[in-house]
Amino acid sequence: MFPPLPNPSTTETAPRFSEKDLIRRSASTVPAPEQQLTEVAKLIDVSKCIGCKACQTACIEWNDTHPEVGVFAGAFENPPDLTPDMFTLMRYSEWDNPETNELEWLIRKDGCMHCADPGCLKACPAPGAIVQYSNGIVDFVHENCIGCGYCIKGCPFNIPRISKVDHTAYKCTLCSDRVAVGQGPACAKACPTQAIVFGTKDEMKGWAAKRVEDLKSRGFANAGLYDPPGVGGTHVMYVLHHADQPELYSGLPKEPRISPLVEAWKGVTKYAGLTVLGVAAGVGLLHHLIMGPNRVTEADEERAEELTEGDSHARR
Amino acid sequence: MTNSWTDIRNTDLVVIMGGNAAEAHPCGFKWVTEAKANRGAKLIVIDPRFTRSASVSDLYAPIRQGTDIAFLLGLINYCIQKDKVQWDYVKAFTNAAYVVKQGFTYQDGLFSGYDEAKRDYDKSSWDYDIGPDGFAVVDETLANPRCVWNLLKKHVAVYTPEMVERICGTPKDRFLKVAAMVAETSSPTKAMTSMYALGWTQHSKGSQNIRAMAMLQLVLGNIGIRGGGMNALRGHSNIQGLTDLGLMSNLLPGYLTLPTQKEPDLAAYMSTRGFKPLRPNQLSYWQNYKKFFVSFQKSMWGSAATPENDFAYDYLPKLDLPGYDLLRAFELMHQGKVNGYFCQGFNPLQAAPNKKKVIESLSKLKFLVIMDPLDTETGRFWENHGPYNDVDPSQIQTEVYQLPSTCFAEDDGSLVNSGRWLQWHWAGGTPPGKAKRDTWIMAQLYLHLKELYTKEGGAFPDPIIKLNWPYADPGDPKAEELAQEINGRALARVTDTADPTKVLAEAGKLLPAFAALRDDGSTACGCWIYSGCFNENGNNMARRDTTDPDDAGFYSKWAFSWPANRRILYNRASADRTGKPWDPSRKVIAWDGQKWSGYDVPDIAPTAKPDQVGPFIMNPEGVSRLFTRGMMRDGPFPAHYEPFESPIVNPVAPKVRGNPAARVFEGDMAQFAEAASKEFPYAATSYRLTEHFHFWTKHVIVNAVMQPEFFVEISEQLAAEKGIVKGGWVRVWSKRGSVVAKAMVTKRIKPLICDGKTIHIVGIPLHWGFTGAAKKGFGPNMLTPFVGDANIETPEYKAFLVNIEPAPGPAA
Amino acid sequence: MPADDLKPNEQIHPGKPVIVDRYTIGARINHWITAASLILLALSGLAMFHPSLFFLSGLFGGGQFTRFIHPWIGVVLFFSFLGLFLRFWKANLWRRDDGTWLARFRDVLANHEDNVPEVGKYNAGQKLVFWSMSVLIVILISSGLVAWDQYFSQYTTIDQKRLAILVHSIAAVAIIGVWIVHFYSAIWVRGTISAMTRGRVTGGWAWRHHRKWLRELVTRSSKGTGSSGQKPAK
Amino acid sequence: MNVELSRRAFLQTAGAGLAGTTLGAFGFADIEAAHAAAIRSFKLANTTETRNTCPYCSVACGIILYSKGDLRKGEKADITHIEGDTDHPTNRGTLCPKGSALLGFVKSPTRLQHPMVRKPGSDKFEPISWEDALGRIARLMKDDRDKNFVARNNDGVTVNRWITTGFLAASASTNETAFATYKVVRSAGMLVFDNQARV
Repeated sequence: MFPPLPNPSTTETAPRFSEKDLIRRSASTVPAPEQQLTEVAKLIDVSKCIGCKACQTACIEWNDTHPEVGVFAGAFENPPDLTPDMFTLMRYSEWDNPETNELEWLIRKDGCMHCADPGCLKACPAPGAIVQYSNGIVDFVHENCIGCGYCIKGCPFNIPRISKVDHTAYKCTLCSDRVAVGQGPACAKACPTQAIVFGTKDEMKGWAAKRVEDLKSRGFANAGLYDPPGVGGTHVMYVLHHADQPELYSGLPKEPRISPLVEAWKGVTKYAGLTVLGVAAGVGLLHHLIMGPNRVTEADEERAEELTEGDSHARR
Repeated sequence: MTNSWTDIRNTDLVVIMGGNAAEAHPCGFKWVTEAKANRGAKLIVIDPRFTRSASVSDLYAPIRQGTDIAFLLGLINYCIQKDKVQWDYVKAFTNAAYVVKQGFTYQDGLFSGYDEAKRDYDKSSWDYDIGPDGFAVVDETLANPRCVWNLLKKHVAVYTPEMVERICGTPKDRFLKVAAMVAETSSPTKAMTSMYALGWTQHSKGSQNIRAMAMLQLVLGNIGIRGGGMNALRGHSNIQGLTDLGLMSNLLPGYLTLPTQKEPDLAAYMSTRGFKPLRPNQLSYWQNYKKFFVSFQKSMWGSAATPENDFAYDYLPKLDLPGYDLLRAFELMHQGKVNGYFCQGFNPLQAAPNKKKVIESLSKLKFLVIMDPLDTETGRFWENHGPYNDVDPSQIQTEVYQLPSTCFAEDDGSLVNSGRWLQWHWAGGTPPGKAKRDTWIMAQLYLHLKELYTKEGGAFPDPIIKLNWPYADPGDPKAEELAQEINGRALARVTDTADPTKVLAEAGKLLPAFAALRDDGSTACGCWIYSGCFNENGNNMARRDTTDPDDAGFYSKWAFSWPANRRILYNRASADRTGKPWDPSRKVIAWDGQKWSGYDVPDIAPTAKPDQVGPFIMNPEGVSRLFTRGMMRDGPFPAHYEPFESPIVNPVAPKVRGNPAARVFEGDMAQFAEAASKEFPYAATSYRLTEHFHFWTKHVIVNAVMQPEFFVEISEQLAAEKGIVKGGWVRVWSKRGSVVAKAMVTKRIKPLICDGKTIHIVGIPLHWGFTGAAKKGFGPNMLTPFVGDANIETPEYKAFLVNIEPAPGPAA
Repeated sequence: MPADDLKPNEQIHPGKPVIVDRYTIGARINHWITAASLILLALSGLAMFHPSLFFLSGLFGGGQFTRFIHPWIGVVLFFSFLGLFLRFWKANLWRRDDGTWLARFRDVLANHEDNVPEVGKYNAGQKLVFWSMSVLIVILISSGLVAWDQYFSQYTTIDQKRLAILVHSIAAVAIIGVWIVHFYSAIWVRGTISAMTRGRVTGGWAWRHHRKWLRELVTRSSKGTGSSGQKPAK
Repeated sequence: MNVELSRRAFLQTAGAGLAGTTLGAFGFADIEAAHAAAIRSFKLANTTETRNTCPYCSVACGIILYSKGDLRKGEKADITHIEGDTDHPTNRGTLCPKGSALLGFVKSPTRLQHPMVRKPGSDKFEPISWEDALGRIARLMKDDRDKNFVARNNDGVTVNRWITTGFLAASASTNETAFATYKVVRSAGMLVFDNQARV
């Protein structure tokens, strides 16, 4: 058994990381932190997951969110999608494996992947609304958030959601408040089968390797770890029985990366745009300096008077 | 559970059948995933639905609900045919070699002695040959054709893989895969654990479902060992405790039974209970029955229970019927024979079968008292909630009291988990409003009643007035006081029977364990099997030491496990006839030549010689029973019976309908659909979902979010046939009622071919009602039949017939 | 035929200098609403476009309000510009001379307008500004709606939104560029701003920059096709 | 448990490398600032812990109740959070979707707060005091018992039973409640007595 997360302490504890440990801050720069924290990660072993939704209810309870009671819409996903009040969601997919002719019920816990190269942060226009700590946690800072929804467009996993109440973006914080006092995320603490475990990223990779070995021994030849390099790796990783086909798991992207559209928008457009505008203004200024204004001359006025007078005389 | 949740880590093979552990007991199921991850254990799930348990299984086999016995006897037949039997275990620890009386027969689905009019058996032929020495006749060679083993072999022979497929709809190749994996555990070094719950109990032959698996486990030698056992997952947090404490019509605490009216005095009562051994040297622990009974009477009536009045024997009510269970209670209510009814944390309007009958029954009461932390449907049965509770309040004359009680977070006390651990908990919050602890409510009620009887007299006031009520504040007994009363106290000095100089307990002191109980009135004990839970060492239920030598999974210093802090029942059977563990890596206890010792408290006397005293000390034989004599109402062996509402006629006994010994009330038979009914062609089953707990969590907003609304599950094939769409509304109806629900169309339910016929399954989860935070909804109990198991009257919720069609939404 | 270029309100008031009515009060209000919207949109948009300009959100009382108000201003701009469009689209139709004008744009830049064909109410540059604005505003409002999460998030996929916001950004840069041209031209060509402030220009300005328009006005008034009931000012 | 101790130590280093270095320099104001900036302040700080077990299924997971106020000090206690108890051998701190939402049970809007009575034919509940409710119920019980108690059966055997009033006991009440209930119900001679084990 993976060592369980300890019980929380009720004595006031200083947080173990803070502003000083930021390695990225949206729409702004941060000084390089004095030291690199050990990277943490959450490992979700899909092959152990029983789809019980304990992670969802623990998440609601810990984060004091208030999702609405909805309706049954023909599927087990409830709420039907991530919401500003539901940071994580079990997604269920029934798949007839054509090789074995066995039904497989592939259940995946969806939520923020805490990418090493976070698209949300890259897209965010509000300074300090999205931050990344050197331990890998990508967090939203609500008082800086302007609610533009650019993070949604930036995210390769379609995770953040904008609240209709306070118009700021919400997503999994990896329970930064718990991790800051030496705890693990509420979902990992709750997960009945330890399908979710939490520790350092290296340790998670090691644990995943063992799980992959077990799965291979049970006939899942393509079992593997999902830690997509396209986003620089993630701090939430999956063990998949069919790592060659992640899209089977309710559309987990096979090779996620920040969309080229977003890269274009936040890369070349951003700089080229300002350049174009600057050049336009500069050219105007230059033109004015060289050519000077285009003034109406006395002669022009006289010509106009001649033209109109002739006409008015005629009328009179 | 014979074992504990933490012991499941020691298994090699988990069979989940008649339950859905991943979904209903997720945190216990952890130990299955641990066994899989660490030991390479395999998981087999056998269920009509591809459940969440199945989603992480190594092998899933579909089965038609209500056909488990055919499947299990098929497995026993396979093991016998393939000689996959742990012979040493079977010969030493079961009654395989016992010779059965002439006259016992089984033919056409019926055992000898059947009386069709009474729907009951004369069980006199279901017994052993008793020799002139008073002991049962045994043929160790198993040559006698009338020995249990040979009778069993003959009895299960019909359940071939082909017959299993015909009855259960499980494809033969898949059944054989299961059988091969199960049979492997007949090795002394392999263990299989059976995890089951209401999927087995809620049938008209529920007890026999469980017996069939228990027999298989005995054949494989998997009882009493680490990683083995029969593990009833149980439903609610203290259903084990409430049953242990005898809160049933026919029980006294500790599985003692209430007297019947055929037993006018204590001597008559005891004559059928203190079983004498059926084999030499056996303990036959029930010989101590009188000690338990007298100590219980002393705890009830204290000094009013004397040898002269048979220890207040007459203060106990005497039964005229086998029992007044839930179903009979509602039947009597329906007949207008019950005037008052109390529901303490129980919501029968939702939980009992045939809701229409339940509403009619409650409407006939003069008064109904609800004690509950939550606003239950039962408390509001008189209130109109449109189609969900279509009643006219003005026509209902029942006076209803709704008394707010505290919940777990607001009281101290102990609960018993399925592994028989008594765990203490502490109050952490102030009750809301004027809510009161149940102990306060019961004490106040008692004091009011006592006062009325003291003042006014009335019908036989003695047992009320003289009830032992020794609490510091009689109006508010403390949990510790009650726990000590349950544990028991010496009323006079108790000494060791073998060595009178050794004092076990001084007068007034708490008893160390049930071994100190006496039948002369010198001890009082509320529930003998719990004795030791709160003794002079303190509150053992509150122990929190997590040491577990060698990671064996016992946690013997955590809380208290009944009986005598034993963690694995029948643990003597983990060692062979000489006392050596069958599998040294799975040692529980071992005989060192002088005594038994090991990780657990031995199930037999520590000095009982291994070759003499059998491991099953509660049985007079000292061994376990493949043939159960007259202990069960419906046969000494399980046999396949169809549910009362069945989509096919019983292939092995076409003339028998349902379980022939199950009780059916007059009028209810007419409310069952006929076998292979055209009007109700689909096999329905009801069940729980992991997001909810019974009818409670619909009051919890977060859980209501997780599964907000009532739905039914059907296969893609049935949906296509009926034009039902995912998320669309359907009407489902049985011969007893009709519900409207949304449809879940899924690959996880597939049609089965049984007896050449395609059987579609309709799954109906049960969590919705008309109070709470979730959407209002009907439950399956609008549809379920009013019939229970032949032995314990658990209603047949798991197998009945319905029809289904697309429909507009509910009218309201 | 030149009639398209002329509006009934465009009157010539003889005198020294000659005064020519160019824009009605309605057109001017319409223009300035559009102008204000465009500037506010540019400022709020730029705040959300590039981190170095995020401080601009301070003008709107912070990022949240900037995010909230930007699309609404966009709606105002769209309808406001629609008004301008309906007023001016005919006068901005492309004519053969416009090509020639463009071909001799060097002369225009060099303030040698005598070398280009006589210009009607709008020259080719103004027409290009007009049509660029029109096209860009349509692009901006439609891509803006796709990106307006508060009300329209459920109608499009995220990829569509990504494309929309990229298009929106590029179009916004373009429209600001066009605006710079427009704005600079108004400063560079002295005497232009009064057209949009007071609604009138001097005859000399008209002669110099929109001679054809002036001639047509003169012709029209000589034929008495002007707003006959109106008394010429002073 | 040793594993957990080492785990705890491990997390301390893993959670942040700066514990030993800059932690000492942290003033209270710094902590506040860090929290205000991004990380929510830890909501269990300065709460009271109470050990309990989950009331739902019979796995009986260990849980910890966190409250503002301490009952043991005679204070009012308001439970603010519930989570799994890692020390518990069975659940090791984990909880299922029901257990993880237990706070919602304690705080359910449909929890009963006040004794109520619904009179015959009425379409509503009305508040009643505990004293009145208990007095009335005891009276109803006694009247029914006195009227329908069977002291002897037709054969003259003493049977002392009362079968016109029944009692359904719970499935999640404590053993202590169960025993108190047993004593009251059985001493009155009731036979129509069952619990939820069957369903």
